[in-house]
Amino acid sequence: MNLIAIAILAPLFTALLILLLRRTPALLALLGASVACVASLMLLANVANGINSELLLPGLPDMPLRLIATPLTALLSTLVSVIASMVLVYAVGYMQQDNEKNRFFATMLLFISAMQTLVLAGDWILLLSAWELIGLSSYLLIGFWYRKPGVKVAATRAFLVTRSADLGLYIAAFILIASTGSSDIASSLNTSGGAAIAAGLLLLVAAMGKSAQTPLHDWLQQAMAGPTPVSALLHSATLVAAGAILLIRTAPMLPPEVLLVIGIVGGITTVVTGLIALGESDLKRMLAASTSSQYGLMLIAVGAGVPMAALLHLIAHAAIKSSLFLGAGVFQHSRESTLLEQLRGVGHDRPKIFLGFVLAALALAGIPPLSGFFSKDAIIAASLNSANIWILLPFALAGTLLTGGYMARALRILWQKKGESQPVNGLRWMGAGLGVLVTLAVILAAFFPGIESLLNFQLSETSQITAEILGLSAALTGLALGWSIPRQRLLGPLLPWANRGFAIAGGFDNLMVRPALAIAGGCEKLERILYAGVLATGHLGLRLARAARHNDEQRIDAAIFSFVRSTINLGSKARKLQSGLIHRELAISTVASAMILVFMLITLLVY
Amino acid sequence: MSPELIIALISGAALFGVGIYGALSQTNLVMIMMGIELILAGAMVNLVAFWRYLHPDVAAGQMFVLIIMTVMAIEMAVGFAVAIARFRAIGSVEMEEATELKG
Amino acid sequence: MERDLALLIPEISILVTVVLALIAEMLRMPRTALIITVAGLFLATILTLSLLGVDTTIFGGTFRIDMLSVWAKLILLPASILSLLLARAELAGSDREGTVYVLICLVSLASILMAGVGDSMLLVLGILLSGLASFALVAYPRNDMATEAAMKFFVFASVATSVMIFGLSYWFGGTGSTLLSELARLDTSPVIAVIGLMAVIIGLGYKASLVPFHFWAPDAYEGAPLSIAAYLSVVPKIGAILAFAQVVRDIPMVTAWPLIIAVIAAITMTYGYLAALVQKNVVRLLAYSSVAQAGYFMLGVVAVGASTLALQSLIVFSAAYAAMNLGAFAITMQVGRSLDDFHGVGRTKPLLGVAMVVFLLSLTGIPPLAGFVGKFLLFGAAIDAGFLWLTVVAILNSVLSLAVYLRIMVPMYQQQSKNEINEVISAPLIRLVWIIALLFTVGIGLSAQLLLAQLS
Amino acid sequence: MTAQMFFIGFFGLAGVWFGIVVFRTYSMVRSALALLFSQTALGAMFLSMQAEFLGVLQIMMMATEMSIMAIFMVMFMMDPGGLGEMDMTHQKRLSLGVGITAFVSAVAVAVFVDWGPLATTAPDAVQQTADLGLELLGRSMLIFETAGVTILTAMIAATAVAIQPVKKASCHES
Amino acid sequence: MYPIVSITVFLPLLGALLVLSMRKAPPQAVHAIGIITSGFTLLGALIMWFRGVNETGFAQLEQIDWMPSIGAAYRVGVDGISLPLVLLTALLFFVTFIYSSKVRKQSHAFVALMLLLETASIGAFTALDAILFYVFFEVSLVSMYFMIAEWGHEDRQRAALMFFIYTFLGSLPLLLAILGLYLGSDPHTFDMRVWISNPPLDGMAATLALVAMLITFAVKTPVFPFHTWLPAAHVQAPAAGSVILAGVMLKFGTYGLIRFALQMTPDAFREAGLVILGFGVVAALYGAFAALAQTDLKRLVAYTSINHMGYIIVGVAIAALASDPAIRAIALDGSVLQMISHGLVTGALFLLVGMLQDRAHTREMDQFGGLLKVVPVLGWSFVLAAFASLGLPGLAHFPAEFQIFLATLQVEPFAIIVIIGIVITAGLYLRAIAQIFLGEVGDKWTTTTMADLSYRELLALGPLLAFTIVLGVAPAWVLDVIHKTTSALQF
Repeated sequence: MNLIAIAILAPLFTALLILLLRRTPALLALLGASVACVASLMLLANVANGINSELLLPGLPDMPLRLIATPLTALLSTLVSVIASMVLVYAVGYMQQDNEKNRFFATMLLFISAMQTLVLAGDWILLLSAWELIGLSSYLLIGFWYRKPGVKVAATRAFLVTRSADLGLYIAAFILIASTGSSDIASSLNTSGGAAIAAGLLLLVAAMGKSAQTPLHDWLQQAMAGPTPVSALLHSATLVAAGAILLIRTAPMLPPEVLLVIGIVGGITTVVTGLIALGESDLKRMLAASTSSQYGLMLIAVGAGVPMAALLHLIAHAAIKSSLFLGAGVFQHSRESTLLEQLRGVGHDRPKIFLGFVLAALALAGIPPLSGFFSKDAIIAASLNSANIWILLPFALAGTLLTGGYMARALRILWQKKGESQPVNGLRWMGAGLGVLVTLAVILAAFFPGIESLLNFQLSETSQITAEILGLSAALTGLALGWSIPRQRLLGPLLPWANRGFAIAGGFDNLMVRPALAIAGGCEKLERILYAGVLATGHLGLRLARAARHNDEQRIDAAIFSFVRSTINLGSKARKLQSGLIHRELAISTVASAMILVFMLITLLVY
Repeated sequence: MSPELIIALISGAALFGVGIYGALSQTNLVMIMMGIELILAGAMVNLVAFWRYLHPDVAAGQMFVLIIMTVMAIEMAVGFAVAIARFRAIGSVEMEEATELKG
Repeated sequence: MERDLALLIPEISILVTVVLALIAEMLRMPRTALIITVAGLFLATILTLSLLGVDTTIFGGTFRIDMLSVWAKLILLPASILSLLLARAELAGSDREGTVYVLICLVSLASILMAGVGDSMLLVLGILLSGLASFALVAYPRNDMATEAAMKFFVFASVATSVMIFGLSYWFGGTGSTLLSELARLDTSPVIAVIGLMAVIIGLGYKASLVPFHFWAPDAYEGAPLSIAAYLSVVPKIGAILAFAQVVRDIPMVTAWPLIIAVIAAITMTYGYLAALVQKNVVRLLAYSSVAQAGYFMLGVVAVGASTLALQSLIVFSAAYAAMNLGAFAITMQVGRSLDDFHGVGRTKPLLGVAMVVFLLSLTGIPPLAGFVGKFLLFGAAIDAGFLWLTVVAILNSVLSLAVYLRIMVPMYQQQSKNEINEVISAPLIRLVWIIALLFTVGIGLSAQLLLAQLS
Repeated sequence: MTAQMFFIGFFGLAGVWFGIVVFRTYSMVRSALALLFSQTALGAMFLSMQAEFLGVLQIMMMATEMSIMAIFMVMFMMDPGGLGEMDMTHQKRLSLGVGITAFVSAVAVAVFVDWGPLATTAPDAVQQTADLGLELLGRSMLIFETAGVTILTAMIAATAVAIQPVKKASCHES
Repeated sequence: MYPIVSITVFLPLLGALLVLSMRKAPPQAVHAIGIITSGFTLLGALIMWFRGVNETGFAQLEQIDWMPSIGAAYRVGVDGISLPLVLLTALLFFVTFIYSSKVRKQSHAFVALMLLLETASIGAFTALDAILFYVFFEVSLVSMYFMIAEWGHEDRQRAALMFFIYTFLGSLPLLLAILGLYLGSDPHTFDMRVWISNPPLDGMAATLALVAMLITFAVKTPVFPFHTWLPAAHVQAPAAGSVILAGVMLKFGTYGLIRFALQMTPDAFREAGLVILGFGVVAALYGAFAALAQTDLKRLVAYTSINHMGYIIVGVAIAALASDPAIRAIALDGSVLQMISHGLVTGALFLLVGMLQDRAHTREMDQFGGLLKVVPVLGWSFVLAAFASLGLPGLAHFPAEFQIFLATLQVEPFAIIVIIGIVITAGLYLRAIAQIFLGEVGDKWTTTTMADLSYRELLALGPLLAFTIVLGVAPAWVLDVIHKTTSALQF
């Protein structure tokens, strides 16, 4: 039995099992997730020993579906499954009170298996499918509490934005398939020229959608409407990661122009969303914004031509961000809110959790020896070495700075002042999940060399030191600023704008929804006109029908009447001819036959 | 090209014209029938002339005339019958009064 | 001579039937008269079967025994039988009922004579004969409307006939013969040919109720008993149309007769349906529809000589038309003359409703019913003969016709039934008739081959 | 200008003239008589065209026919004498136009069509009748028979129409 | 080798006659007959499926002389294009019968009519003789007219009339085209195989015939601007009628487009390819946007049908324009598969709308709210169907549309804009879901108790949804059949 299949199917089947049995969902979910986890770990082991495996499935004619286990994919799949299982462990506690656990865990598992498919996909069709499926499952998860106000909007928004961006992936896939004649990703990586540029840009669009890059970033914050574990999963290893993963996987084929664009997009995002995070007054929304910002950093790395740096940061960030969210989740339970105002001093009530939170926060900010430091540092180094250093480096540093800023601010608010919290049940499960993830967040850096060797890739040592210095100083300044100075002063005039999420041109609404609706309205109008025009007759009939609804016969006559409105007059004219006065009719006949005769004689002459 | 044929045909044509006029202009069934008689008479004249001056050896011409005479008689008879029925029904055979059926 | 008479067996047997029926009528035995006529016509039909495949002329070309005339017998005689039954159902018990049967037989005789006409004199007599009997049939109730109808019919008919005779006289002048087969000579003097053709168009046009010679038809149908209207709309009409085919066959092409007939056909179809569109009275509606159908027939006439399909199509459509038109009229007899009578009939009498729908759809030309096959062949023939435009006109008219027939169809399936079906007239015979008609309408549609195999 | 031509012309003219008279009098009886004369004139015309048999037949038949008609008038028509001088015509102008057009076109045909060579001599009366008889009983037998049937039909039809309906009435309409 | 095709075609007819013959039978019995008959028909279709198709031309031919003297015969058979459609038709009718087994109003007539309709539909897909095809085509028209006129909703009479007149008008040009092809073929024949193997017409004649056929099929499909009958008909039609109308009868249009227009006048079609493509694109986008503007759920679904059928038109046009047979095959595969998936998905959607209407007696979306809580099964089924309809991978529409778009991009890159449609549909379906099923339960529904799906409804719905998933996850089993034919087509 193929490990790839297990990694994907285990969660899926357990999901179905849950739906069928409708009991002990948590247990089953953990089981499925752990099986998947084991499977992907074994995959990793295999590829580490240089055994790449591939799985071919019948797909479209001449375009089989393929799943591949290469170092990269295996690594990512491991990441996904590990994080996911931890989040699930946490969720067991978190969802204890909820009475729709079945649905929750089933969807979570669906989500996981979709993500596994995405990372393991070896051809465009499968990738695309998985890509859309995680969209679906995130839609279902964000909309989990579908009866709460605002939830449906958030879910719809999340799906729509990503779907619209997905068009990029669709078309890119078409272009690549068309240019290489095969749907295999590996073989399409050596496309070049115009096709590569077009495809690259389109891929970027898709990635922007999923990874919530400016200007498509605002859905992510709204996505906080879902349960916390969902957010944790979304932001760390799955939905949002997909964008970055896509770019990392296709990096080899991306021409420099595209790389530059990617870098700039990433840069802008990291700054903009960083500012948003700084201005946020809601913990989870802040974390969400920070996610966008971090992925912005990864895009910078990709843009700098060092996708591996991005990968490292992705891994690190996965662990860090999930632990942050999980912590936030606990706080939320203990204060029944995620508003920073409400959460003041919650750290005192939950010291252990808070410790974990702090560690994760520092890791994110990039404080040695935590994992974040090394990954960030790799990114900065990459931007230093890149050709477009003067574009990328400032962005990278600004991003780091901001990260420090908002994390520090959050920590301060969470620690200051005492307040009273209520007991949280299921804390043990939550603590377990959180603990593991925090540990990961802390020690993950130790694995980086292993990963590098696995992917036989060497981060350039050049300007290592400069990078470290720059990064560290940026982070520290950020922390200092964030801790000491309140956001009003920091942001100044930017604040209200930041709170509005820098909705560029009103963001998604103005860019897509309104135009679409406008066109739709137009079509509807046209529809009316068509009814009036193409079936003016029909409508007349309808009106006449209404006039005479009491009498079916008249009504039908009216419909008919309308159908032949124009001809009917002729009809009555013809009727008038039928005067009933035989002599007149005779006369008509005679005259007509005279005309016929003349006509015939004429044709005769013509003949 | 001797004129006899032409003369005969012309008189036939004249009868035809008169007959048509009568059939169209008369309001009374019987008068219309007279017009019809005249049309038929015109046909007979034509036929006789054709027979005499073009195909004297074709007896079919005379035959046709014979047939037409029959037709005349028959038309008369049936015409009168209809007239009687009509007369019984409404007491007149005026065309102008036959306007119940129309449209 | 013996051979000729032998080939005339069907006609002769009809004649005998007439005489016998007449005697029965004089003895005041209408039922016997009915039985005799039905039996006689049936016998005649059977006898006709022996003529299948014969293609000859008798009495020196006076009368043609060919595919057209033989099939005319095979179609018209059964149609007449059905009409007899209808007449029985409607007129049973009225005085001198037997005469009706006799006259019907005579009209049928005249019609089949027309369908095989080979001589202008015979043409004249055929038209006259069918006309005479028809007047009597129309006038039969002898009430106000009936006599008016008869009178108009008479005037129109006799004027048309006389004018035709006058025109035909020129053909004699031109060819020195009354035989149609001699017309070929006229290609040197087309004017005469044209005049004669005009005469024929008038004479047969009135019989087939082509526009502009159709005026009598609606009035006559409305004034006459329904069964008679049904009969007149089928048998003499088909006879006249087939006579048309027989005549134009021999007319030299110099006269470009197909064109003029095509024009008339187009006008007829359109006018007929337009006028039908505004009728409130089902009988008049059907009358106009039969006018329009005559236009469709003309598609086949136009193609005579030009397309192999022409005769086939004419015959198939004749059969189809006979079946569906009789059926429609029969149901009208049972339901009533006004559109309102049809309200909700489809609900109260499902089978009857289905039958009516089938007839109307068949008249519209919707497959797989008889009307479709017929029209389809007609269209094919017309296109084959190079009259695409005519076919297009015809098809557009089918749309119009749909509107016309829907005016009957739709109310049939509406909620409230305005008034119950009038059971005054004895239903069983009528039902029998429309069931037979239904069988034929569907049967011809599905197994047209049985016909076509004979025809090709 | 042969005598024959003269007679033809004369009788033709007479026939046409009386034909016109038919529609110019207000009295039906007079019209009937006028028609009678016209038909007789035609008979004479036939005779002058050496169609003896037809001529005689024409005269005889028409005489009887017209007298029947006259009697019929007297029986049924209101004001057969036309004393009321009431006009019994309509759409006169149109009818006139049509009639004249018909006449003119027919004349045009008569004149402009090339009828080919004329036969000078006709077979004598006996010959004619013989031919006619042969024609009747030979080729045209069917036609002849049909004519007979037609007459029979006419009788049936006429009686059927003209007879007084028995007042147990037909069930149709009512 | 018994004639399974003919049996499958005429089995329903027999059932109809049986129903009509037993007028006294109670409704339950009648419906039982309907279900059983259609069940056996489905079985027949399955047997046909397993007998499969040939590499080239048509398989499972059955022929009886009908009108040999004019070259018309009873010819039936299937190829990779028609076989899946037959299966779809049989399946849809089966579930429709199950669903509408509650109909009590004149159940005899209803069942008989449905069975007649089934014969007509299967017949139209299997007919290999032009006249036969036309016959079935028209019969389906008539029976659908009565279906709507008798069992429809408020304004049914008019809608039925609209439908009938419109499509009847539309079908007449086809008659002309058939006549043209017939007279063009030598010797004269109505055998569609002959017409396909060597197209009888060329030049102007072919173009005229093509135009005629295009009119017919454009009305039937329907393509903007000939589509206006569709919403009216759908809104008024009973649920069963809508399912058949959308699931089966719309396919006549696209099937005819391939079978007649594309295969019988290929050159003319290729010349007109761009125009047709344009129509397709417009139809697809227009349908999507028009649907977005609807508030009536049923209208919404109806308009999305226009959108999906538009994709099919695009696919066929692309197939005609493509020079590379491989791409042509892809496009046609996509188009045919799209027909199938549209049948399944839209069928399911209309059933769901019907069920919803049975419960709520309204179709206005803003009247609902939070129903997911009230009727979870119905709700989740709708969500599934909706996501299938918006082309989510793993569900029926994805592989089809994927192939169509893929081919489109390679042949006429500009036409790829139709892909916007999938976003629009996504938007409108999500909005529909949000309005109807998410959010707080509308107080109107908290008071009135709304029952969740009954077994009958589940039985009707289950197969469709199951196939929707199967087709999405593993399209191969259908595509192989289709591909066998499409890859062999050369014109």
